[in-house]
Amino acid sequence: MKEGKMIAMLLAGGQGSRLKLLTSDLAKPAVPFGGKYRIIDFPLSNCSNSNIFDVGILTQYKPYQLNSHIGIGSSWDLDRRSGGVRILPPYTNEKGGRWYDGTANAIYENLSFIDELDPEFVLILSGDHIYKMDYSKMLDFHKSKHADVTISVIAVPWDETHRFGILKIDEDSLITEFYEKPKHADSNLASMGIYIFNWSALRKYLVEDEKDPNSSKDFGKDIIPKMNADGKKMVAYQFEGYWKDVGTIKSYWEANMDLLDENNTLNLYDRRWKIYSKNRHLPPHFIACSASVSNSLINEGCQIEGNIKNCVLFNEIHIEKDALVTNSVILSGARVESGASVHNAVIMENVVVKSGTVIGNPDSDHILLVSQNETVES
Amino acid sequence: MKEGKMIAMLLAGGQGSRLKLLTSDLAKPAVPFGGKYRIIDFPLSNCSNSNIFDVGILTQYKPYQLNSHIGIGSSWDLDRRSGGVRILPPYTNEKGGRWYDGTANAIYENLSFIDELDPEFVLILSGDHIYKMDYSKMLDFHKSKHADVTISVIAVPWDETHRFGILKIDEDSLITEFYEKPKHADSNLASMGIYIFNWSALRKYLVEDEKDPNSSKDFGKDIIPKMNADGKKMVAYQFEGYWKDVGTIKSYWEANMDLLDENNTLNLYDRRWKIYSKNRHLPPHFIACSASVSNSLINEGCQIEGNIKNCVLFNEIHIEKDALVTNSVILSGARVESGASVHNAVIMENVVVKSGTVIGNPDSDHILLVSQNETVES
Amino acid sequence: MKNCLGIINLSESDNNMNLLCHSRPTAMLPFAGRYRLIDFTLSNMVNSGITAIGVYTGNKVRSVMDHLGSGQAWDLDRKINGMFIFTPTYDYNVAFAPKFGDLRHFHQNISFIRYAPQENLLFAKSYMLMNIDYQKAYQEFVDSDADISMIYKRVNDPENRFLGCDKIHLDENGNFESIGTNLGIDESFNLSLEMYFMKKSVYFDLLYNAIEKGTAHYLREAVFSGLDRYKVHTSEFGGSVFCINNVKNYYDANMAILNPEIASELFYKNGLILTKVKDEPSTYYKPQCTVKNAFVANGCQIDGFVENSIIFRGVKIEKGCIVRNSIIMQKTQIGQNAHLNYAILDKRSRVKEGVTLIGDPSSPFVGGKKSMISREALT
Amino acid sequence: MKNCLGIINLSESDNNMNLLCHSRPTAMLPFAGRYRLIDFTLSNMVNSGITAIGVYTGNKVRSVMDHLGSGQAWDLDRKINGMFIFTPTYDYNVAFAPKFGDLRHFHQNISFIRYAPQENLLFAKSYMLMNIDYQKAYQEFVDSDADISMIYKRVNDPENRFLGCDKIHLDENGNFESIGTNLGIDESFNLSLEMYFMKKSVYFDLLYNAIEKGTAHYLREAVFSGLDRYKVHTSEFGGSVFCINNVKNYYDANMAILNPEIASELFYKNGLILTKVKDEPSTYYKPQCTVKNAFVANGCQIDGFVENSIIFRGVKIEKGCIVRNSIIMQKTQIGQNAHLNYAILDKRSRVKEGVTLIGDPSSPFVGGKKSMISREALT
Repeated sequence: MKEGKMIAMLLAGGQGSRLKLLTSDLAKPAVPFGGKYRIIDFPLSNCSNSNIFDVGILTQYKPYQLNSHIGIGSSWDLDRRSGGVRILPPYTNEKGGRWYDGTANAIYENLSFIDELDPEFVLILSGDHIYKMDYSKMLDFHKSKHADVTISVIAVPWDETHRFGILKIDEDSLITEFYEKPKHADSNLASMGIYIFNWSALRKYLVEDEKDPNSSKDFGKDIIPKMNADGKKMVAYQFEGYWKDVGTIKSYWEANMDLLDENNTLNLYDRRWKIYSKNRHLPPHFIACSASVSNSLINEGCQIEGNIKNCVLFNEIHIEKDALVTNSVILSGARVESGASVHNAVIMENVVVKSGTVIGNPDSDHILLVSQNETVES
Repeated sequence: MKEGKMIAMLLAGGQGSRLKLLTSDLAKPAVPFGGKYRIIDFPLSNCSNSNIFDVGILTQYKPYQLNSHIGIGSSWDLDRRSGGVRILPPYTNEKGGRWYDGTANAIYENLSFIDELDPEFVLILSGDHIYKMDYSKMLDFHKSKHADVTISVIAVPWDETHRFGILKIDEDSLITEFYEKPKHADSNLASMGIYIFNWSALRKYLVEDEKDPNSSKDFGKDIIPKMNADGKKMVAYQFEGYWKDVGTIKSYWEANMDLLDENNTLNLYDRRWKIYSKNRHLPPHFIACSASVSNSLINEGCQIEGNIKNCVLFNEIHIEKDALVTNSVILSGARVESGASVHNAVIMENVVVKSGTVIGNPDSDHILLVSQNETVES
Repeated sequence: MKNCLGIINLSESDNNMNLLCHSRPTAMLPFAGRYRLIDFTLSNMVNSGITAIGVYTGNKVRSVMDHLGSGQAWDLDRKINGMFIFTPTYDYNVAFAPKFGDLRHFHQNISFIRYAPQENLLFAKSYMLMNIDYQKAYQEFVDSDADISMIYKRVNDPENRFLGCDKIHLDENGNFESIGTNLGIDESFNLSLEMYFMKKSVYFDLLYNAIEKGTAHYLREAVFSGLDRYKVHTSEFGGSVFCINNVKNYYDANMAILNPEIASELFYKNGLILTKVKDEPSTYYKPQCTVKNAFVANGCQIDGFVENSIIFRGVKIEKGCIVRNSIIMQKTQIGQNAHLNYAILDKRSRVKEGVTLIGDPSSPFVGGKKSMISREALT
Repeated sequence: MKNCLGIINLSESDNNMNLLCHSRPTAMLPFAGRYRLIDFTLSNMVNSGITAIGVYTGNKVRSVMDHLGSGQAWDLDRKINGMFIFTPTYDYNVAFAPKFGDLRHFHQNISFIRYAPQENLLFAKSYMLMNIDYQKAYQEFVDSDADISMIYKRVNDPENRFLGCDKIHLDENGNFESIGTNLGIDESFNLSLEMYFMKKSVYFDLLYNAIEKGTAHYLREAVFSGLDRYKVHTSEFGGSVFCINNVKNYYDANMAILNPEIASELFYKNGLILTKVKDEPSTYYKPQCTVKNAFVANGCQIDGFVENSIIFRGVKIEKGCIVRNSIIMQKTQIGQNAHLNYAILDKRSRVKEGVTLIGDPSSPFVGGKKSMISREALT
């Protein structure tokens, strides 16, 4: 065992079906976000910034775009001589092929990968959330508590506790109780789905759980409760800062709009904690004489001749003269033609909003998701 | 379509079961060869030396060692900003998971990968053979013949034609007939399993073949005969040089021994056509005063105190004083203790041949495969 | 073009670049919000299919190495072919620097070209800026079996932007006649783009002749003096060309990209221009900003008034600023209520609150790298 | 050791290295069949967990850049941290080169160290060769809260291998007392390995004092002159150390690795030594060769008699040759029936048929890089 070494295993197999059209061709971690990122850029950049250089990415559902986004990991400085980022899809052996069946099973199927890296600690991450977090501080906490498991938690508004897995802790941060989506909670600390395990302990439970025919092979439902029942030391690490699950179209749109608040706590401009992404080598964007731009994020290769307000624009977007776009997220390659207007919408890649079209209502709080063929209301 | 562009698809899913213990933990392309290589190093280095920089590697059977050998492809100069080497395992979509089912199906399942690269030509390779070949010359030939398919062939001894797929050609290199392992052949040109297709043509046949419930989804058995039946232009490219299928323990041993012939046509020392492999950063080897070394290949990190003759030694092998090894292939990390002797054998990784043991008979033409737990005779 | 080796020599004259070339060669001048001039030279070659490129750094090694690194941005960090960087050798640098031109440098690295597997050479300069596909000119060179081929552009130059550049004369059949220097006499002429295709054997012949006979110190001279002995071909280039050999031309070329047609040609026509990656987030336009006719790179935060300007990566323009007709380079910060017109501010400058800097279109105000400009300092 | 920045300065003296350092600094000397001295310095740091390393190249830039490249071999080609290479700046190189020591070079790149996130520094020289795990000494430095910590080795040196090196005196409690130069008076003493841990604040204090007061031109001088002001700690290293500061020591250090125990310590003890990859096949021993007591790298083809020698990558030794007690560097070819004893042949040399080259163990024959040695040339 390499003392003090921590590796990360990132569960990126999720379909994210509540994101509808956004995930019809790709896994949820590959969904574009914030003008130039994909969701998975956040945990990957966190790893790199936290000095974690061994990252296994478990893929299963439509991994093609994710694979081509990650490439050899160079964007996140994870193209390493040894270790680095490794994509871990399901595989076959003499007994035939085995798809991943539950989060814990996905890790179990890659025991040999982890054993070869021989870490003391394993960090389990998911590719579904937007946040910046220094995992090395969580590890310091884990070590200082001499815990077997540390679960990262965040305080959520009391009226939303029913949407989360809620943990109750004592004054020493020891976890005393779990509630999965409770109707009435007496704690507002929600699990962020980020775990640090001592690998030797986790390994044992994974092997045992695999043999249990009644197990759903899930960390939250099976592994954690079993370890708790055995009296393993489980502590909660309280995270403070921006954290958002972009599980629905509405929350996806909101998380993008959050970036337009000058005082947003995600702060993408912090040079000490950059979020890295694949680079496209596009030229700067051009704001024409006829344009008006206000409270918006604009990425490379855009050409803005019309009016935009409160928008997040990805790359190579063309907003023609006299077009109006407000409170919207526009994905790469889209075009809004002269005279068209778009409000409270998410416009997907390469969509052309024809001249004269009106999409959305500025006074409604419904968010529209617009693809080339259909419009979905959230 | 990018005019003139050729990409390679390398079929590396084979189990290679006739290699017995050598493939109990890894796919055949990952089998070690020639003192420092794995079989797949040959087609990969050929690609790189032939200026083919987009290589998809189709894996399925126990891909772990293969993946970790290939890494990000930097050893073969295939870690590219775009393109480069990509490992293509099976994946799931909305309809569930689909394992590769036949060589043609494996390519079919990766249509979107190829379409994105948008080549004019696709080179189909397998990871099972030892040879050095300039694929760009084969492409020149393919273009000059205005062919739809070019199959690389090699003249084999007449008494071995029954082991191969045999092609008959006319004076223009047009393929006139196919025989799969014929009892009596009137041609000795064997298919090397290397094809160049015009991608637009191949794509059509792959899509059609996929719908055919009677097809075994194999290039040799289904795609090629169907294209032939449709009158597509198929030509044979005659390769001259070293080419060996290492399908059995005996042929594996022979191919290694071939390297000890000073005039062997594979010539690993040719600086214009280097064979690349993953580098281990080991120090040079040490030949002690007590050693005698003759007609042998020795790799880094070995310590030779005993006597070796006609051997291929991989890395970090220790031959103790007064040990004798002849006509053998010794894989990495093995140790032959003082007083032991080994003849006509393949010794697997980390095997310790205990003091006083005698393995093999110098006068027999049987080859022994020795693992830590058992010895198999070929 | 796998049989063609690209050669870029960065020992270009930078006498007319004011503070901008104090610590960098011309090739490393920042351009168009996120590039350096050499990005165009390298990307043109890479996009045309050249896979091996030698770069002779000249003496300002640091700036060159910082930008080029291992060639990763151009996918030239390769084991086979890729980018070969030639810093000055020790002897040359200390003992002979002032005495010899670039031929000495080429000669000291002669084995690189000799042992390269490519049979043809393409020499290019970075101060001639364009987006060019070399494949057509290369094919012409190969088909014509010429010894040397020069690429030129037919220009109309009433404003004398190309003064002092090389000028190619063709005979009535369009064949090469001679090459000379443009003194601005003719309004229209054939501008040499200083890009030469050359057979390797011809290169060695030129080099040995020039050094042994002492007839030339620069490759350009050697080529000119050898033209009578060789079969010379010419190819015309039809696109836009900017010659960045003084501050005025540098300023004008930047401003030219505010024309979307020119921008589209320079940045997209024959392939994207590749440069070092900086991982900047998108640019944030604050609620009260006003931006018109501007070319803006990523990572900026803009709160003022910006017009007819080029804004590089990571620039901050605070509330109440007026920035017009200016070029603001990477990570520069413009404090509140500052007023800039016809200014070029180099990387990491800081303009403090309320400062006014006004230049003239023919002679813009130039602020050096990392300069700190405050009202206290100016008075 | 993520809070420690490694600093390697390659401006070492190479006056006693004969032809071997004509075009390379001492740090780039080939060693032990496949390495350069700097590989040990870099690998020690990387294997100890240091992730950011600054390398000051000195003037022989080319050789350094060729070997280090982007730092890939040491996994230091990173976006965050990694290897930072400082070539001389233009001004320094041309105008001030002879007048100032390494402090000027450090000062010109002061912002690198200032803005690095690490709080401690480790300075190391490459001519002190060993395989060391820095973690223990670093922990001692941190725990002791010292300003500077020096690593030393207790040596017994009857043969005066360490003449002129720094010598550390400790008081009876083992605390640092003073540092001086070894004139060979004592047979046993504490050899300074010229490795210093230093707090960043102490480094700046030393640097500014030395330059402003003009008290020192070299870091070593500055450290010595500041020792009375600082809390100095020392850590002992117990392993083997070779000081490569002249041809004899270079030769002896190479020969020492024929001792398997020393080889095992140098190449494996605290992690593998990383170097640039060459993709050579295994070495082929022909049927008639005889090889005894030799350390042989990959890619060689050996047909003669080789004894007590170090053979680098890609060497060819033809039939009938006798090679004893020699160091044969990369891609050198020894023709038929040549006879070598106590010889060092630099890279890519060619010894033609029948040549005899005999040196002495105290003064081996040294053949320069790419030299061609034939009987015709010798007579």
